[in-house]
Amino acid sequence: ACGKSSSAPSGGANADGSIDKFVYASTADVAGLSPILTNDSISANVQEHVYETLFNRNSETGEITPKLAESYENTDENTWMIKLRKDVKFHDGTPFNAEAVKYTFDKLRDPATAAPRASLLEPVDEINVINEYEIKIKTKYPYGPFLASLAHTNAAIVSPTADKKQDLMKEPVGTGPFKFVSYTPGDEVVLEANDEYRDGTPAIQQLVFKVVPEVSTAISMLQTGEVDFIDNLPSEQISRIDSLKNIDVTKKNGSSIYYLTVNHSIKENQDPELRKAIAAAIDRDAFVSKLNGLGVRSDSVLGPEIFGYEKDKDSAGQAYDPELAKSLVDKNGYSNRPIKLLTANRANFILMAEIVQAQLTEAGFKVQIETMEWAAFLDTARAGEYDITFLSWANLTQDGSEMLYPNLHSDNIKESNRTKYSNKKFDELVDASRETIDQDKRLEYLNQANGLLLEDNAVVVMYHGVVTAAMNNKYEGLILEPNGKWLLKDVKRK
Amino acid sequence: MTTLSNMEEQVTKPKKMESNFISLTKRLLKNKLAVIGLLIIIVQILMAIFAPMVTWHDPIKQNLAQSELPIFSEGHWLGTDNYGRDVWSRIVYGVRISLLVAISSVSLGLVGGLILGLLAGYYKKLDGFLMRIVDLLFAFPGTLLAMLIIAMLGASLVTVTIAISVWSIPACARIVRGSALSIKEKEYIMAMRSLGASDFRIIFKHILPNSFAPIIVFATMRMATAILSTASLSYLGLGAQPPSPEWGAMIAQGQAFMWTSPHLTIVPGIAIMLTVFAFNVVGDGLRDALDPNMDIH
Amino acid sequence: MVEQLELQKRKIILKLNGVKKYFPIKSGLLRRVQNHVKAVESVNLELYEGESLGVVGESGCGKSTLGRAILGLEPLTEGKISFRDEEIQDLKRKEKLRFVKEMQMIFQDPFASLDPRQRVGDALSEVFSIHTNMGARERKEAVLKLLGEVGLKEEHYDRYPHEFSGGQRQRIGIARAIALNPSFIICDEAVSALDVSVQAQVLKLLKTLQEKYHLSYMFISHDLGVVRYFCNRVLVMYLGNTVELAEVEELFKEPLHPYTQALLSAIPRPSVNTKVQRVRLQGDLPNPANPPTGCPFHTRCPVVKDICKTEKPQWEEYTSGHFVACHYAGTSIVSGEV
Amino acid sequence: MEVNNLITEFRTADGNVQAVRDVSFFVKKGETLCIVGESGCGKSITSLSIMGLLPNNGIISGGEIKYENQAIHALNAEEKRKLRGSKISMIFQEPMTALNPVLTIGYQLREPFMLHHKVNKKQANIQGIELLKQVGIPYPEKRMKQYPHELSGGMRQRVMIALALAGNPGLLIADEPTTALDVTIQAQILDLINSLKEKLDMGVMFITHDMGVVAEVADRVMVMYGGKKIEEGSVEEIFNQPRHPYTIGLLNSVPNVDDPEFELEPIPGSLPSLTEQISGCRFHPRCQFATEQCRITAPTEFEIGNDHNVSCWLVEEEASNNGRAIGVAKA
Amino acid sequence: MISLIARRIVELLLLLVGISFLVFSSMYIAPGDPSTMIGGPTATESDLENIRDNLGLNDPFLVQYGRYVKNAVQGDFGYSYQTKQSVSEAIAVRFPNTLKLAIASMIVAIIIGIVTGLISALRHNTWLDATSTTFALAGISIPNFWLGALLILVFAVNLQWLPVGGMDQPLYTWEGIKQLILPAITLGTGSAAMIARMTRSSILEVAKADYIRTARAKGLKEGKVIWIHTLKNAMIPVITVIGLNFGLLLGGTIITEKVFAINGVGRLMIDAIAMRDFPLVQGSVLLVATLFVVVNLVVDIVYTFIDPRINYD
Ligand SMILES: Nc1ncnc2c1ncn2[C@@H]1O[C@H](COP(=O)(O)OP(=O)(O)OP(=O)(O)O)[C@@H](O)[C@H]1O
Ligand SMILES: Nc1ncnc2c1ncn2[C@@H]1O[C@H](COP(=O)(O)OP(=O)(O)OP(=O)(O)O)[C@@H](O)[C@H]1O
Ligand SMILES: [Mg+2]
Ligand SMILES: [Mg+2]
Repeated sequence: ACGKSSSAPSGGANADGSIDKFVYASTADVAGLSPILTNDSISANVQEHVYETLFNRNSETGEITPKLAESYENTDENTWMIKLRKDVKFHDGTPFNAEAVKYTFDKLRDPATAAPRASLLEPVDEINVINEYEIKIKTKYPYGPFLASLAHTNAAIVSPTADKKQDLMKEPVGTGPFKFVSYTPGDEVVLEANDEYRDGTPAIQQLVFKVVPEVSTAISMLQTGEVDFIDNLPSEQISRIDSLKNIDVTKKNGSSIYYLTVNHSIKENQDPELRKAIAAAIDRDAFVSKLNGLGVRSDSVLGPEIFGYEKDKDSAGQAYDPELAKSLVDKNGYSNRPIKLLTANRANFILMAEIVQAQLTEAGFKVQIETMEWAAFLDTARAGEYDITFLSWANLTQDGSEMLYPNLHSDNIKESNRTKYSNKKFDELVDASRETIDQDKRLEYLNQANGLLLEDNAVVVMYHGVVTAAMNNKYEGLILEPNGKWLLKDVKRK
Repeated sequence: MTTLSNMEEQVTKPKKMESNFISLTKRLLKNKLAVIGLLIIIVQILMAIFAPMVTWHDPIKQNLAQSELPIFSEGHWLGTDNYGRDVWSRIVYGVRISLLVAISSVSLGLVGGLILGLLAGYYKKLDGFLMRIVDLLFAFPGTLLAMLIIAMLGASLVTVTIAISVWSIPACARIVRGSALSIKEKEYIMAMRSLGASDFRIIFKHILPNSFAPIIVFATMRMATAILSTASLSYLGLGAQPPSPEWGAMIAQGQAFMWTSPHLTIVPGIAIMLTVFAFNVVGDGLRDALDPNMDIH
Repeated sequence: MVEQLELQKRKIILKLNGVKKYFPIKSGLLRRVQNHVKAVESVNLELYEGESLGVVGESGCGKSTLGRAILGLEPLTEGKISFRDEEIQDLKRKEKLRFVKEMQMIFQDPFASLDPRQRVGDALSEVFSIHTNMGARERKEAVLKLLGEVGLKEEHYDRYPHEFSGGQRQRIGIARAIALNPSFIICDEAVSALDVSVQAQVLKLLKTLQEKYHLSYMFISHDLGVVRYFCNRVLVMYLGNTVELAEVEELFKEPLHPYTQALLSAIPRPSVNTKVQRVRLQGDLPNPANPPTGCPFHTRCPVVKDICKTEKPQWEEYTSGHFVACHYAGTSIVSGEV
Repeated sequence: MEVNNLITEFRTADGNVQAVRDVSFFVKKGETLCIVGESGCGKSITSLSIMGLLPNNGIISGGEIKYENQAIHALNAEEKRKLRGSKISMIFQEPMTALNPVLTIGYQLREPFMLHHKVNKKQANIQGIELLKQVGIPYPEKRMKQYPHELSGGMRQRVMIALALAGNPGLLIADEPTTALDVTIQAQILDLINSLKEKLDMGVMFITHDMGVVAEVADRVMVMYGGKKIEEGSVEEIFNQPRHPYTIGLLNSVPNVDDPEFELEPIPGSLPSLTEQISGCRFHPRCQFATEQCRITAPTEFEIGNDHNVSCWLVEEEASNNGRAIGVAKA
Repeated sequence: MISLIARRIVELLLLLVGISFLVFSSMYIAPGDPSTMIGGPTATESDLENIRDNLGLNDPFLVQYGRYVKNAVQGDFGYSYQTKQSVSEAIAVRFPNTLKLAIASMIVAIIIGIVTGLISALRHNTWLDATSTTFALAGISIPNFWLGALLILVFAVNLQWLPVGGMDQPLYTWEGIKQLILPAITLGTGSAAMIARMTRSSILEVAKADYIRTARAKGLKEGKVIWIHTLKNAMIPVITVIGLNFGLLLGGTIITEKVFAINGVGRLMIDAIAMRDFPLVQGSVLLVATLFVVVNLVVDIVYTFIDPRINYD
């Protein structure tokens, strides 16, 4: 950690608006710097700046636009012809071309790689290089959200030469606006501006991703100027951050969702009245008000920022009705059954758990909270060892299928479908939404599936996330996407 | 000056019957700090027992509309937390948790430590082996040991109790072993052996009661450590489960509001400190009171 | 008195045969046994019924260890101990209980030999609960009787040891030792820690009890005056070895071993009239872990000869009933003559 | 050295107790005064009072202590300190604990030389080695570099004596210096103290409870009981004509090595504690000859000739009649 | 001495085997599969199976443990599941920070502890003694996570005298030292209090010893009696406490590193446990245990310098 070249405080700025050093603080360390081998948002933050994907979702419109790609074409339902940009070079000087794309995707798909997000390209059958700047991808079946998948950070293109030569987990080489400088595990990743970036050199000369595990500490550092930028502001501290004079806060409706689910594999939970009672007992409005503006209230499983959302679903779920809940509890004797409310021990999950536990108790349920570390929680939930729990989904691709299929489709009951929900009709709708590439049809299928879930009270949506960031007000130009991703390449001094 | 104190004893004529306990108490009460500590503990025990009578709110009952009330608010003299729960009630009910976890973990640890320590101290053959186990537990940083146990058994106060008791074992075992070793060499143990007493009788009727002084001091001090550890683990999210009003968990939750509602951190912090302080000073006082060298002064 | 002793001589109560006790010294990397403290070296001894055998010698010469070894409190390294013709050294605890009743011990430190947390009455009645199946009432009666026997009162039953004076505590120790009607008692410095006035009281008591119950004593002491007063025969030890054994009169009149002579001449006499000729030993007791070769005493012996340095003298009966282990037994250390 | 009407008190939980009650005596150069008495009778406290080293809770509440006619009990702490080691030295009972375990013999021995003779370290070393030779320690150069635990008990006691002698004191107080030692070693040490006394012409105040040792070393003897002096006289007087019933009892309690026919005659009862209130003579509860007078008033000191003083009503008459025997000799 | 060190090394090796077995088995039993952490929430069962095979997590327990020990003996402590970095490297990066923190806190603790202890012993039974005793007791009673938060609030945020956190400046700069101050106080307070108490009682105890009376009887000045005759003896138990506290302190770094954003082994450990990153947990626990043993060995060696009676051969 010691011996870093510069010991000057961050935020030094030059006359031309360029910034010597810009520090971002995250609560955890990156898992690694290779998009192929990681799948966590913190690593993604760094990778977003070093690598680029073929496509990109526009942060304002939600539309998917080419990035490293120039254009694409579906010659048939299963075939994607993608043309690539010709003016791109990797940081190591090697050219970006179709070979690089094929190399990256093949590596991602190869079981020997054991890539955590290999499933992104699961429908891919074959990849062929047509010429230097054109590539053909064949899927096994028509795959609707394919472009969204290609816009996913983990589908970013790596330099094949570098990958063969070095460990990208430690020394990444991509095409992005920043070049890798150094990585001190547990402490920081340092990047520098890529002078040859096609859109011009970013103003930030040196970009530091620093680990500050305690959010409070990070906020204090933001206040004292030791840190320039943080994201994912905790709702409890938002008022404090708002009150800091040197800080600008950016908020934007996001694509993430937080919802309560019963364990559908348990017999007692298959009782629709139970689920109705639970849904009726939870006062989501009161809860969302606790988020201090960092949550969007909607019953809809597919949130406002997600492809597949229709406004009418906002209040299509069971409304808060404590009397109804109580009467159902009394009627069916739910109070006799102890309910285990499993939750991860992260602040926002605990907040949900505490409030929901209190409200369910109010309605007459007997609820015990059990918190777990994230890893244990994911495993326990996957194994179905809970009665009710909270789940979340960041939905980086912002596509409805990408939410409904992994989380609620019966194909995935043993895996990512931790709700254990299984409904034939729902499955069919989701399958249909995935297997067509006609976006209007897809919208319709998704909306129906969404309605089905609400009717069934399969899950109770607590809130849809609001993405947040706080930056020193000396700077401007932050790009913040609804899925929580952000880009600093345009940040400059005011 | 030990020789002098021995002489003192030697010339002591049959005194008026005064049980060890009473004279111990007398000596303890001469120590001002210990008296303060004792008072704090008594008040806390009373608070724990009569919790429903000294509070006016359910400690886990939420009132989202009245959250984060400051100190000395109407109806909530210590204010309310993020969920609108009454801080005073939570502090009072928190005493129950702290004392319960501390007492049960220390007792469990004592049982383990006593068994290990007595066996190791009395049986030379077992000593090496048992003490290696103790060393092993010692070399583990306490928090880490607790974290591993919690990783295995899941976070809950029961697990915390187990973890803290395991963590108490090595220190207790060493103390007990030390005193068993020295008592074993006392002539009265030799005397019992020459009378044909069984090992069992010697260990439990003679060595154990005579190790009592260091054990009681240890136990009191350990109560302090246990309360602190429970709080630390809960602070790390590994202990008490919400919505239980555990002090460490309260601090952890309150920390997010350190700038807007500092009382949410400070009040439970002071509660922990006072309690731990009380047990420490009482333990200190006990040690002095039990120390025969203090007799003369 | 002498006649009486002759009679009893036939009744041997305890016999030691080559009794050895070594304590291992562990050291080095693997805590291997590197050496031994040779606390007691091949002791051969017979003890008669009704007699008091004094054991004297410098600190650390193995007196206590010998006593403990006899009671089986320390496992023997080698040798045999028979009590009334039965070998007892290898018995298990259960089998041994029978002999425990017969052999008892009184300890040096009256403050350390009673459990400070046990009432005196309980301490005494515990003896009965180990060895008999008397009921609580019976036990209490027996204890009260015992207290009377050693000159304590009934009201002492409920007191703790710290409420007694040293002499009184030693009486309790004695009561405990005689509780089971033993025939043999080892007194390990039983009066050394007491003030002289009290010491005299306790010695008297021990004598009375001996006559009453026909006890044999092994009386370990470093006070030769007390030994002379109290014992019939005296065993002198040096560095774990027995060096001389004789009737008390004989030993004091005609000590054969140079060490015994030196010991006797070193005692301060509580009288200003008799001035004896003094011979001072030079140097200290050698380390028992690393004893000298040959005669253990040769390093300090004023009349040492070459043979003493290489050859260990035998334990021999010099005159009837007078044993000694010295190549030149009888040499006077004052004149250097035999 | 002269002590007059010394009273030393302790503040304790049970109030003030007097450990030394109105004791007077003197020690001349070149003579040995033995103080005998049983445990707890105030021997050590008397000597510590002289040294000015009483425990924190002890104070001299009466009387005076004079050294070479200078009152030393009233000196301030600094002056007292200067006196210690140079004029009056002390040897303690436990050679095992009286030496600092973490400092070498040499270091501890050099200190008093450097302090009292103002010599440098090298000279102190030479003098120390010289002194060790004098007290009969073989290989003194080697010993200087050793630590106390490497020496036997007898050796340590010799080192203690050397320490005490380093400042050339006029008075040496030896508080039971041989109790912890074996007889053969004890004999060596007693010889040493005796010879040094003669050689250096010191006064020696020798504290013991062993009558044998008294007979061996004393010129004069002072017997204490319960914090009071009860008898004082030359060693022959005390052994041959003891007058106080306690002194007699004490002598009759010690078995005689040389006399096989000797019968013990214990003193009944046990020592009283300091706090116990006893009216009159403190010995009267254990005394067979106690009279009404003994129970009520404490006896004063009577001189019965030959510098032989006794505090007992039984000798009152004799003291006045000078010569009439009282019937308390051996029964 | 050499035999002591050799013996300790043998003991240490046994201890490490024992500890690694304990850690290994507890991590094995603990719910939470490392593959889930690597795979992320969307991983399919076949993704996970792939990852597990890759890491050898499907082998029986003893095979896994045996493999670990075999590699560890050859100096290979494996690779982090998460970052694929070698464990020794991961630790090597963080260890200097933890060491800096631990040593700085120990220095704080020793200085404050011994000075207060000394003062209260010398001014025994005065108000000064009472005050410092009370402070010492309070020091032991403060939860350090709380103390840390308060210190940040006061000195870093409100007064802005010292930085909030981090430990990335070189130690020889003023900045680097400033970064150490708050964490060292937070971590060192408890130990300082314990050392103070031990110093006080040990000095008082030694002051009663016979040899102190001897020193006075020699006529030594009071200063010499205290500084030379008392202190050296009194330090023996204090050193034991320092050694033991070092162990506690290593445990304490876990929380302190978290609060002050210090990239150290303590934080590595919690993160690794939470992430079920077994090789990292193993490696860091073994390191801490080794450190503990080494510190105690050093303490034992220091004894031989202070107390000539101690001889380990
Ligand atoms: N448990 C033991 N382990 C090792 N050595 C021992 C043990 N007990 C006694 N010794 C050694 O054996 C030797 C004889 O000891 P013992 O106690 O029998 O001597 P003693 O003659 O009774 O001495 P004292 O007169 O001091 O009581 C001593 O050197 C002692 O250090
Ligand atoms: N610090 C103290 N506080 C109270 N009482 C004390 C203190 N020191 C000594 N005494 C008491 O003073 C009395 C005299 O003690 P002292 O040490 O002079 O006896 P002693 O004659 O030297 O006995 P021994 O022969 O055992 O050494 C004893 O009864 C003792 O209990
Ligand atoms: Mg002995
Ligand atoms: Mg004394």
